[in-house]
Amino acid sequence: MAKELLKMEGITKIYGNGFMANKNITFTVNEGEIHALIGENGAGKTTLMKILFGLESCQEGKIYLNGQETHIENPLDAIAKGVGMVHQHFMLVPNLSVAENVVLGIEPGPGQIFDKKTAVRMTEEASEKFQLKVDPNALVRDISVGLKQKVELLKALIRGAKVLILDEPTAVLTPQEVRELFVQLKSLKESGYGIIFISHKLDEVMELCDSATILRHGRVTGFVKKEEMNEVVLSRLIVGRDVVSTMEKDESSVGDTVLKVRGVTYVDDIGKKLVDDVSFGVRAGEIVGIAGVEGNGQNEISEIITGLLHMTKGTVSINGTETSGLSISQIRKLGLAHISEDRMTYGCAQEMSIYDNLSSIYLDHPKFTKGIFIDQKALDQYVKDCIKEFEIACDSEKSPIRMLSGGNIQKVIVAREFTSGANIIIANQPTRGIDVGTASLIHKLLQKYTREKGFAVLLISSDLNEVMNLSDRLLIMRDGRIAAQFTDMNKVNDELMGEYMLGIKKMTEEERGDLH
Amino acid sequence: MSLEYIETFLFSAVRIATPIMYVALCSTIALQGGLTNMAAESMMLISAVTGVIFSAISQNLLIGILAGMMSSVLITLFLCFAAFVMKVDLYLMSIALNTAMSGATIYIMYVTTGNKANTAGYFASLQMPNIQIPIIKDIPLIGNVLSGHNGFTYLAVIMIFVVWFIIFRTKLGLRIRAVGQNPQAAESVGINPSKIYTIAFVMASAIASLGGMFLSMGYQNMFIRDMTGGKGFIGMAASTIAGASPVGSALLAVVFGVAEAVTNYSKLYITDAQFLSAMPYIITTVLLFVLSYIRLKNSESEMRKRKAAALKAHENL
Amino acid sequence: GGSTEEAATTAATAGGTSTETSGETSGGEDSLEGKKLLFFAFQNIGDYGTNDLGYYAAQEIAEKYGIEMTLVEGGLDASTRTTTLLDAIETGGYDYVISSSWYIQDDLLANVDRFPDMKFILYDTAPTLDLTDYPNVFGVSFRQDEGSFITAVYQCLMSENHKIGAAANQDSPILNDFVTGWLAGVKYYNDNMAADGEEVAYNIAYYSDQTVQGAYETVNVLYNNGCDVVYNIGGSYCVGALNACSEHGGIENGQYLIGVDYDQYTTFANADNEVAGYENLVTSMEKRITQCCVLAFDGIVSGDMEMGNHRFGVTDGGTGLAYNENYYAHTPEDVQATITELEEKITSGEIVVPSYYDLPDYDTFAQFRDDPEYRL
Amino acid sequence: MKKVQRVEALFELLRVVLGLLLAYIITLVIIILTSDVTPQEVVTNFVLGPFTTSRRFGQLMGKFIPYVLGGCGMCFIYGCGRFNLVGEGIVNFAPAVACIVLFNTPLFDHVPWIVGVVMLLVICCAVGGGLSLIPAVGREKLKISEMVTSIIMNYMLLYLSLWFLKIFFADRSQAFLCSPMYPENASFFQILKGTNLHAGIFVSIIGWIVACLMFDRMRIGVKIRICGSNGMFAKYSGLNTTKIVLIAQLIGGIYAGAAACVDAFGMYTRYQYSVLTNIGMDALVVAVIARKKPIFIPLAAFVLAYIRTSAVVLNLSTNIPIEFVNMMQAVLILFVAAQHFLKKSKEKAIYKISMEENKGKGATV
Ligand SMILES: Nc1ncnc2c1ncn2[C@@H]1O[C@H](COP(=O)(O)OP(=O)(O)OP(=O)(O)O)[C@@H](O)[C@H]1O
Ligand SMILES: Nc1ncnc2c1ncn2[C@@H]1O[C@H](COP(=O)(O)OP(=O)(O)OP(=O)(O)O)[C@@H](O)[C@H]1O
Ligand SMILES: [Mg+2]
Ligand SMILES: [Mg+2]
Repeated sequence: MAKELLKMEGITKIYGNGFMANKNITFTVNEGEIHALIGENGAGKTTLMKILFGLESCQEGKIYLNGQETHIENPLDAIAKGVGMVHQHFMLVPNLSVAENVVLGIEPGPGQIFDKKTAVRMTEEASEKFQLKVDPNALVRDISVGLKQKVELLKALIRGAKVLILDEPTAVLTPQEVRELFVQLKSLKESGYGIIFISHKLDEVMELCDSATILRHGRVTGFVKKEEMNEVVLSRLIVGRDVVSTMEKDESSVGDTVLKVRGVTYVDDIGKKLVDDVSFGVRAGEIVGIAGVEGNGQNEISEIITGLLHMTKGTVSINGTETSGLSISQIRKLGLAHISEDRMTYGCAQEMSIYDNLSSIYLDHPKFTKGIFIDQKALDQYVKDCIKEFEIACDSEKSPIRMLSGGNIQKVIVAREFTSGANIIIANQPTRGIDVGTASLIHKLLQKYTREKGFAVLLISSDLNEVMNLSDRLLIMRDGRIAAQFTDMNKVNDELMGEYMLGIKKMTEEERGDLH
Repeated sequence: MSLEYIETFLFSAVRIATPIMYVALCSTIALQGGLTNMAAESMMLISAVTGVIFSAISQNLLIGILAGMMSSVLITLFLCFAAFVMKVDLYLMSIALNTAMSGATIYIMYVTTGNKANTAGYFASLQMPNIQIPIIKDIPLIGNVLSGHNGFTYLAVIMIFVVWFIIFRTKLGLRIRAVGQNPQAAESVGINPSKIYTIAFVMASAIASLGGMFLSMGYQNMFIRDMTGGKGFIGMAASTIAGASPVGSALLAVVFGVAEAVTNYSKLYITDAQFLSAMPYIITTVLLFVLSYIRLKNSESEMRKRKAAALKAHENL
Repeated sequence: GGSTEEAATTAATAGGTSTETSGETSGGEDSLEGKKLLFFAFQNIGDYGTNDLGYYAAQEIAEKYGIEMTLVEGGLDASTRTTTLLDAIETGGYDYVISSSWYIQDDLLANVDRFPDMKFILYDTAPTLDLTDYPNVFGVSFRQDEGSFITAVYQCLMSENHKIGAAANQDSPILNDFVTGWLAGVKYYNDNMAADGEEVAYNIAYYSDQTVQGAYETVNVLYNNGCDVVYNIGGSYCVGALNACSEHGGIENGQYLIGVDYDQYTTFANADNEVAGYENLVTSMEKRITQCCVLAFDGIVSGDMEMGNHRFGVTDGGTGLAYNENYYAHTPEDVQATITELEEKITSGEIVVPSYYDLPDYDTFAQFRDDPEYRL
Repeated sequence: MKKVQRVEALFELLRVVLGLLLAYIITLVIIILTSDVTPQEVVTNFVLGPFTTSRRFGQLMGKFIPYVLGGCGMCFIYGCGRFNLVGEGIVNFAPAVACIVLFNTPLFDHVPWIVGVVMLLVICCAVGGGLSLIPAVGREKLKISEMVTSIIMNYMLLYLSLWFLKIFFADRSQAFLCSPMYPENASFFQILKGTNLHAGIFVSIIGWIVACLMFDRMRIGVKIRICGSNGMFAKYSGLNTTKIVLIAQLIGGIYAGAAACVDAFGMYTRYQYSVLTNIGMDALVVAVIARKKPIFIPLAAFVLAYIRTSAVVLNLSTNIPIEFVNMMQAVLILFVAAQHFLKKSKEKAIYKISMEENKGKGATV
């Protein structure tokens, strides 16, 4: 029996707003083991790891390292006790060099003097030892994502971590980079490291991990050993239902192409091409899904269409009008609504009331304004209707929206966007991190508005079930391009999509067919 | 215009630049840590009055300076406690502190001397002496401009190097820069951003205190109510314009010194005193706008170039 | 607030003794027992300037007549200044009030009729102020132009470089009255006293801010520009001017400074703590606020002086140079004689010094100031 | 959830009240310890002082009047997350411009009071709005810290207004630098004779009502609040954030101009500012105490005016410098604006509630 490196026992965490993110969680990691922590978005994985790494404190529970109970006060403490973490979002300082980033916090040199040369040497040595090739003198802002990931790993390893936490490390990597990472992780495992691997990708988990703990709604729903792992078991534990539940679909009566994206290219501030000559269209009365590993240009596409981001090249037209040079509100007036993927940043203003959040896009709308004043009566009625129709559970429309649960916040957003008078909806991750009930409500609404009112919906999601079940047509994005199109959803399955998403396969233009 | 005239003009520019230079350096450290130090005024005020009182009581210049520095550090710790522990908005707290210190210094003066205007008749403060620099003092023009200044002026020049060294050559400096650019990243490797902010602010306050004591113990030998008169803000503007570079900030401080010297010398020809008083501030505002405009345009064109190059590289693939 | 009580208690014991200046009023003194005097400093005392001078007067009066004196300071917040004064008057039950006229004059005059039994001494009023409608107000204004006229001639006589300077605290009416007299003095010297080719050039500079530093920078510029005798018209900020003078070598190096308002040399020489560089003050143009206020009080008490706005000048000793030991030590005898002569000419009316308040408008003054050839 | 909301509101209130109390107590203790004034004197003068005579109360109101307007303005500026402090300079500068018009043009000749006063207000507000746009535009277009610009501008405006005073409208017959007396149709008359309670209070009341309406009922107010609460969300909702933030600062400037107008033409008989008044900075403090909500501004303004008047009364009777109140202000801000003050207790209370709620849920599932 391998030595137990880490044990977390009975962890309960309640956030300042009263939300219970972890409830009585227990799990262990052994020496020489890669242990998966899986669960839906919002299940509480990151929260649990933040507790382990000393970034958050928990109300109840104990942590054992090497069999001994310890208290981890802060990250420094965690590092000293041999815990290293590679965060979901990179924790690097862009204007410092790789070497400086690697040694940050454990800088070499006599006294207070920082010895840059030694830092570079240390980085070189470590990169040799762990086979993570990096250029110590390059500035971090100039290197690729894969390299950044390596720098993150180096950072943890050079500090002598024995327990390594990797929070969704593959989300942003290319397949080659993922392969490379796996080789490195396996070799670390051989050397006796204990690794916690968080991922949404079951194939990765099954390939790499020796055991898995599954979380749902902040609670442990299962523990699986490598031998018992298979997709059905895991996904059932993750979502608490069978994955294969295709929704009833009506035959769609498809109209004209109302949203046209033509040759859109986007290069970001540091010169990286994130969207590469993408063209497609969405017709009235259809739902077009876009699937893909996060970070392959889907977000940029949605932000370009909605006007949050300015494309480098190409055109977008909405109901026949080109959007270049138009402001966001002008684009909205053309008939576009937008459910953003980042609910708390773009979707709402946390400190403001449900009322204000619902009215944010109507402040120039003739129906709700009287000169310089707001038409209180009209708006009151509208808010009441929304709360009723979209079943928003709240005490009062005047209470701040942050008091609501994620699902209800999303309902507010959906209500606002669906009733805005638009006929084109960009729904970016509309059900991420919200409960099943609300998710299925939103799904039903999407379908209802498409079928009955002839809306055109562009659905972007990393939830494969969602895109498969809802889409009339499915696009897959890979490296900023459209890698595949499926027009017959009955012929699509997880594996097939996975192959295109991961770049194992690619369709030719003929195979893709008409993108409209 | 005689040579002597130019010499005395430049000499006074250097003198006027001294406190601004201290503040600019103090703001530079804070800016490198990603924060704007609005509280330089209070740091200067409190050290100016404490330095005078302690040097007069102890009749020891060093004790006076150390006490002044300590007082400045103490109020900075209070500021840091409020901003980083109690989470009051840093700017709000800094503004409140400035008002508070303007009042507190008057109150201290009142409690110790009974006077609310200045300490002149009550405390015989020691003064930092003027220093002749051996070789330099004999060089024609340069000697008369650069030699014979107050000790605090030379200390300010040394401070430029010290600040540069701290920021770019020490572990602490690396951490300050890291926290300044990405506090989460620093936090993830066990660096406590609040602690780094506090250390940066404490260092900044020590430097600002020298500027304050230059006013009360170098330039004058007494404390006068509100004697900083907005110098803290001009220094802050200097370091903002210079993009938090220590040398750049110090040079800009000299530019402001020259601007004020021009103002002073214009008095002989222009009698519009009030308009002249407004001049340094007008110049600062204009500089702020013009230089920021140039910087913005530069960085925009740089970004456009980088983008174009990247596009080309892709097309060549 | 210890200073007030101190003054009050020491005054009680000293009451009967100080008879030498007010022998003729000896009868009235006893009746002042138990009376109350308010001194209102429009800003703060301790400024080595107008606030202090008034305060000294109040202290002297309190001591001389054995009356209780209370000090109230207006501070720098203009919005509370006049209400503080009126508040004090309404609640304190005073019999006499001494205050500078600056900033509070309008509000005070609007209210004095409500206190017919109270006597007010307002010092440093504008000479143009008409107090006929205010029977209980005594105005003390000065001929600072006359004093400055003498100062200018003195500077011209003392200057080796034939270049003199004046630094004025502010471009405001009273200070410009100083400047007017001073300019007239320089021009008088150039027209009537200077040998051909020996005319004296002059510089005038206003402080950029009313602080010690402002004085220092301004006076510094004057010395740098070659002025060797400088008149610093800003009593509170003399320390800054002294600093500049010392840095240019002081009297030993032929660089003289002239103070203002009171005999600054003697005051600094007698201070507990040495004020650096005071020995460079060759003399001061005294504007004897303290003495005139005491005089006014004496006059009011004895009934010798009528209420109304009084203007004190060279003739009655209200303004003029301070003839102290430093003056005698550094002033050549012939210069001393010339100055005495000049004083007599002013007293006799042979020389009429122009006042700023006589000028038709500011532009005339500006022209007089900026154009060395312009004569009034 | 309703319970959580109630707890939050309760703690919000507690923070302000406790903060005020603590600041008050700390200052009183400092005064008593460091000066030879007896606690009794302090209490009668400092605590009760402002209410002992009508003059003192009038003095309080004299401060209150501009505070209300300045505070309302700061709600808009600070409410959208900007630190534009040019209000301080506006207080000196805007009335100076108004005086130029008043004394150098025939516009005010023979016009009735109401017209004159409205003209003054219009001029001051226009000048205030225009000035506050300078740092605002610098920030939104050139990314210059609006705080740095505005503070530097304050000094500039102080001297420029003195310059204007000198060259355009100084009364040359006076002893010091000031304008001629304001004519009757260009000043706010005293409501309570012999006190500072002047007709400017009507302007304050109207200004306050307008601010409340604007903040809650007008489109622009909601837009400003959205921008202040979450700029990204505002952008996403199609709001022109740059324009809105500029407008917010414009409104702030206009209010500062109004505050300047009532102060200069209500408190004084002539234009006579020679230093910065601190009204601009105090307005920020008022807005902080009012939690950036115009509805609470009169309350907050009253509190600050009361504290400041108390200091004057104390100075009058004990000679303790007025400026010590500035120290008190810092302590006050520390507690009132501290996000962490009482946070622990609040979290504990919320934790308890949510544990109970979870228990309840567990039973029904
Ligand atoms: N600071 C916070 N305050 C309140 N709630 C929070 C906070 N941080 C996270 N949460 C909530 O806690 C829950 C768990 O979040 P966590 O980040 O642990 O999820 P996760 O499992 O890592 O999800 P993902 O797969 O999307 O990364 C979410 O509902 C989230 O909204
Ligand atoms: N980043 C965050 N910061 C602060 N609070 C957050 C954050 N993310 C989520 N929350 C809060 O956490 C709570 C729960 O969010 P979560 O999305 O997990 O809801 P939930 O428990 O799944 O509810 P529902 O059943 O409606 O989906 C809500 O109060 C939400 O406002
Ligand atoms: Mg996560
Ligand atoms: Mg959820």
